[in-house]
Amino acid sequence: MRSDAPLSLKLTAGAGLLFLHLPILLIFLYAFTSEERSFAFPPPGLTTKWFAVAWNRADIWPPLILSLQVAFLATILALILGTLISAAMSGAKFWGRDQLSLLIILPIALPGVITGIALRAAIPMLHLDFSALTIVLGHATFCIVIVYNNAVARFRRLSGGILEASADLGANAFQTFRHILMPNLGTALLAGGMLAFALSFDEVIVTTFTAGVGAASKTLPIWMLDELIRPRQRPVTNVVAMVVFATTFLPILGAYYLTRDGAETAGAGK
Amino acid sequence: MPPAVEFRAVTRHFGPVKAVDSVDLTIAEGAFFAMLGPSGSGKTTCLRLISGFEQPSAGQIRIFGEDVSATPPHLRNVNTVFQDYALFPHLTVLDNVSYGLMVKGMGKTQRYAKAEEMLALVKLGSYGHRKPAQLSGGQRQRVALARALVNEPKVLLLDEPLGALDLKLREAMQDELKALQRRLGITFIFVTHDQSEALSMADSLAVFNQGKIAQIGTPAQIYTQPATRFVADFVGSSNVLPPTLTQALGGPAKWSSLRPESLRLAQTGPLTGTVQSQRYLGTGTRITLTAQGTELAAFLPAGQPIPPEGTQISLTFPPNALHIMDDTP
Amino acid sequence: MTPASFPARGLADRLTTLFWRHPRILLVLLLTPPLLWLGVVYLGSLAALLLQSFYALDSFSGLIVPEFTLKTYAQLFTQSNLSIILRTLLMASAVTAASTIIAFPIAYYAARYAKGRLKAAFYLGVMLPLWSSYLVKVYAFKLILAKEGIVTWVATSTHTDWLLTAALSLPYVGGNSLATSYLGTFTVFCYVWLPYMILPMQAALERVPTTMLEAAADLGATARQTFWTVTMPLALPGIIAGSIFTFSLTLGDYIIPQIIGNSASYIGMAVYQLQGTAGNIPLAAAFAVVPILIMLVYLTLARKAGAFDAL
Amino acid sequence: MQTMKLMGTGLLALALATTPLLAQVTAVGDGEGELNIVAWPGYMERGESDPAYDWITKFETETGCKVNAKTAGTSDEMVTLMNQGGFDLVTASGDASLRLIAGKKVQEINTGLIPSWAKLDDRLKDGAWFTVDGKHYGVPYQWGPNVLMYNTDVFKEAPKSWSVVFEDGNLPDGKTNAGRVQAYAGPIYLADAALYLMAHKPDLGITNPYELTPPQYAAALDLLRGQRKLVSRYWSDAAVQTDDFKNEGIVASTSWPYQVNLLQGEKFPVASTVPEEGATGWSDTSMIATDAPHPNCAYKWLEHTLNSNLQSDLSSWFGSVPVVPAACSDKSGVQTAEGCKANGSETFDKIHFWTTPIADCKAGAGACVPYAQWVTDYMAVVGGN
Repeated sequence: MRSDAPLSLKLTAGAGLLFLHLPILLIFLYAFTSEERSFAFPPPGLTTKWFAVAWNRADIWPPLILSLQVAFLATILALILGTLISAAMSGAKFWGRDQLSLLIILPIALPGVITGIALRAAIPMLHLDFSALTIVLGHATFCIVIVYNNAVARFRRLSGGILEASADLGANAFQTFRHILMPNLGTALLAGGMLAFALSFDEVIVTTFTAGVGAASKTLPIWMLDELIRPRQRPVTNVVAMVVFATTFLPILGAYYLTRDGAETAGAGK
Repeated sequence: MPPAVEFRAVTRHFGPVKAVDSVDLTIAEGAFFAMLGPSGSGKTTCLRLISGFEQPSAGQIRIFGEDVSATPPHLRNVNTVFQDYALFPHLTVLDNVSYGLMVKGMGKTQRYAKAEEMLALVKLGSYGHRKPAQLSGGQRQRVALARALVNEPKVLLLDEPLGALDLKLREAMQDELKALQRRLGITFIFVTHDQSEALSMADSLAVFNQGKIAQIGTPAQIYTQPATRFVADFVGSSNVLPPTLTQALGGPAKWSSLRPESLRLAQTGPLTGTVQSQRYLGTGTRITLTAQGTELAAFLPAGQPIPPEGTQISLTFPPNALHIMDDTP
Repeated sequence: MTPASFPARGLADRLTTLFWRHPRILLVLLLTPPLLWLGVVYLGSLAALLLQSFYALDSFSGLIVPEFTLKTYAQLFTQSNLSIILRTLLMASAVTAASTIIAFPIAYYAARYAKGRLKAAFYLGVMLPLWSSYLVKVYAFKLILAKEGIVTWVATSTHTDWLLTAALSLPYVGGNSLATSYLGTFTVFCYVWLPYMILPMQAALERVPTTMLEAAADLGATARQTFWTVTMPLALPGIIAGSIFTFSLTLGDYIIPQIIGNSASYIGMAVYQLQGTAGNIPLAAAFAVVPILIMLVYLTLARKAGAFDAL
Repeated sequence: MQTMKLMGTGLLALALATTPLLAQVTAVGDGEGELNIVAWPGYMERGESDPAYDWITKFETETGCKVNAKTAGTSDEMVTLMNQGGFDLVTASGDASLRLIAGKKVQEINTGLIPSWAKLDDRLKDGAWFTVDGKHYGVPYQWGPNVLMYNTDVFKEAPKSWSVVFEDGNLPDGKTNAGRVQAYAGPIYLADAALYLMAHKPDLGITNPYELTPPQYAAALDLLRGQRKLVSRYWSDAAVQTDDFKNEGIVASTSWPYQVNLLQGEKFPVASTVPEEGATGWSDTSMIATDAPHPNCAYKWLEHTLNSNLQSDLSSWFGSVPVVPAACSDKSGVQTAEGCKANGSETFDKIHFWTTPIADCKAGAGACVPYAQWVTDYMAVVGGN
């Protein structure tokens, strides 16, 4: 039924995708340049030594591990809070529902610098010191909406009756949660969690405001910012960027298939 | 023996809207009971009040004499076949059917055995390992039925159970449901907006209009003796005659109903008018005419000469066919 | 004979009964943690920030005087600060418009024509740049747009450098090199936020049922008419959802204009510098109010257009 | 609610317990294992940029204090970072140090706990930018001029005047200087303009580039507004500037010897000069934060900074002048007497050191334009207004 795409559409879509990927190819290319401090085009020579150098650079590992930890914690918090809101929002109508939907979107719809500076001002008022935990606090705030969006879309797609059907068949709220809600929501939460994780892992703007002093608060993007501002062995940052790129490939593909399959199963109840 | 379900002055508001307005209703044990009405008439809300998904704003609901006002759905020994079946998409047919037994704590072997038994009853014995998505509409309907019945409920609720099926399948299922109900002896309550379905399946039915019950009775009572203009109009497309016409035909000054099939062509008769349209229905022909200012329909059985459009005709009817109704609409 | 109802089997059953009798209790339980977080911590932070905008900086000691004043807002309306706001708004609008145009063919192709593997490839093609380090991408652009960078190199080798020179000599948007001009800043903004536009747009386009397009064709609409009268109105919520991101992200970014551009200031940069470098928190807060107000209006309009469902 | 209160009280108590008393430190105990320093780029080297330059690793092994350096590109950024707290030390320039002292963000130094204090250059020991009422609030680290860096392919001989970056005109290669020169993004750069006017517009009567009366200040701002048309990007970051010299065709700019060394190290054709108008310069001081979390490590570091080897290597690496004169000649590091001279050791009296402009100046109380005004106006100039 569907005819083939017009050539002009194919060309413009292709050109758009190329625009998205050329800079990334460049990042890959400069992971191999023999220049050390600042880049010039074309690269004067190519080498693979930076991979070994990056592997042996002791200062990469703590930020990498910290970023993984921060992203993990922020994702867990966002999963809990985002699921709670989506459950509440998909249930009965209540006063303030519209305001709440606005509030959830706010941390990501307002520029990061605003969220950052606001938290920067508020955290000392809560008698908290800036640390890796305050980074988690900031990240979780804007990750909630990612989880929420995925979860609420799945709630909407779930054939509305299945929760009632479960209760009708004798399941209490907890049994329904465990046997019906979680299996059906699970893939959406996993996908949302993966996106939230990736978002937190690369976040730099809010992080600069909520990070504490010293190595204990240095996430990978902050490390990269330092490295890029004060270049020494600049190809190493490209190596790190490339490795991160390569390792996010599978989770993103996974998230895609999870939400896609989820849509099919959830719609099948009809 | 208390009735299976009893409503005592039950009211359910949604904001300012009274979905169910002070309804009294008694459904006997073992009945095949239908709730009939147009959409928005309150019939589905009544069903959800019995299952517990809605709670009455006022009044009392009793199931087998027991006040269930404080009992949540999962503790009511009542099961529902949902309109869209609401099968669990992630579970196999067997797990769907045995779900109710599982949450009540029954062991795997035992509950699977009972579920298999029930699947055999609905003629789906070999489908246990499939997922709902791999079944046809009729098969899903049977799974939903098996899933509800396996719990041996005191009352089975069916929400527009045949609405999503095509005509042939629907007729077959009507017979099957009826046979199943007789065999199990469980009280079935089903909701429908299709009057022919209600009339053909139910032992007794309630006709709903605007949150109230317009009439309760057997299908024959409802069909031949509609209590109100609404029932006469909604059930079986009766001719509704205004008080003046009723009086002209020899009745009291009240609204009355006259079934199209009780009208006969005659040389002279109390009703005269011009034929406006005719529709061939196989078993006969339905003609419409305007008589004494009221639009009437008459059903003429096959084998009679049909007066062409534009002809002036007279109609007559047996004396007991004119049914006098309450004045309430 | 089984009873008409079962007894509660334990705490879980009793709690379920409680939630059923009083659905508000469950709602309150569900909403308390997120509301404490978003409503108290996040909104509280914003409120604390806004409060600061009504204070002023003592110019002698450089300390914040915690007394209510509108002096700081008066400062916001000086010529130089107004021009920062205007510049940022123009840039955000231009970036949003351009992203919409560039994103559309990609989203449209992915939603309407790509299937199976190709569709997955498109998805990855959009997602991967989104999740690859923002900083490294921006620095890569520095190299692309530099006076002695890739664009110049390509232009020279293909003898199209006249085109580059012409672009750079455009009044206002041009400059000494792409990396130090508005054109460069604009290009990088478009690049970095493009995936945020493509994804919701594609999602919205996918939700347009094919039958609806067929119905339009059946009713005699040409492909062009179908596109403008059916596809576009139905895809609009997605476009608006995407524009929330492109607009807001441009409004607040302070890293890109620092690295690529002619040192002209933007709201994000002003907030960052006033807070971080100058220590003038009140003025930074007053500056922050601008994107907050703009985005609140934007979000309210977007919600009316149904864009939240497309996010 | 009750628990919240309890937690709050507990946190407060904890905060009080861990905050050191404001009184001067009287003895240096064992290190706390960590040290957080706000520093100019290039000031904290651990051999990662160049294995030959490492003055941190040894300190860390000897004292067990792990050094975390946070670089700041301008003095204002340093002040803000110190105001936020959490740091132990800052290498503050003269335009930041007095602000930090006035804001009580740094504590008085007990020079008795720093044995090498005696080796300090006498000209710096009582520097007005860190000594208030006879009390020392820091230990000098390095000093040097803000030089004019230029591309030697374009300038066959060193430019004689700062006019190449301030005035519209052609460079020796016959092409315009528009888009090919840079200026510093910090507000203190107003002083460079004032210094230029001091030589070229004597009728303005500027005597000190940090003490400007409103008309003098307005003239300096005008000069900078004119310069805005020539500058396609301001630099606040040493690495950005070296990139711009390499990739953006920048050929002349005010700079630090650090960038000159970096570029020369990469065989890039640049050199530096102090033109006839003289130059502004900096004299940086290591100061301890009032609430420094690791005061013992901080004192150990202060003593370490005066070690001749560090001073010698740092001056060679950064292109600055050691605060310990012996470091120029004692061969403790890579610096030589000629190197010190090249970095400007003999220009001390000609340099107008960065200092915070205040309203009360020699011309009278409130007669000069204060620094806050400099910040606002210079941000506007850079922002294109």
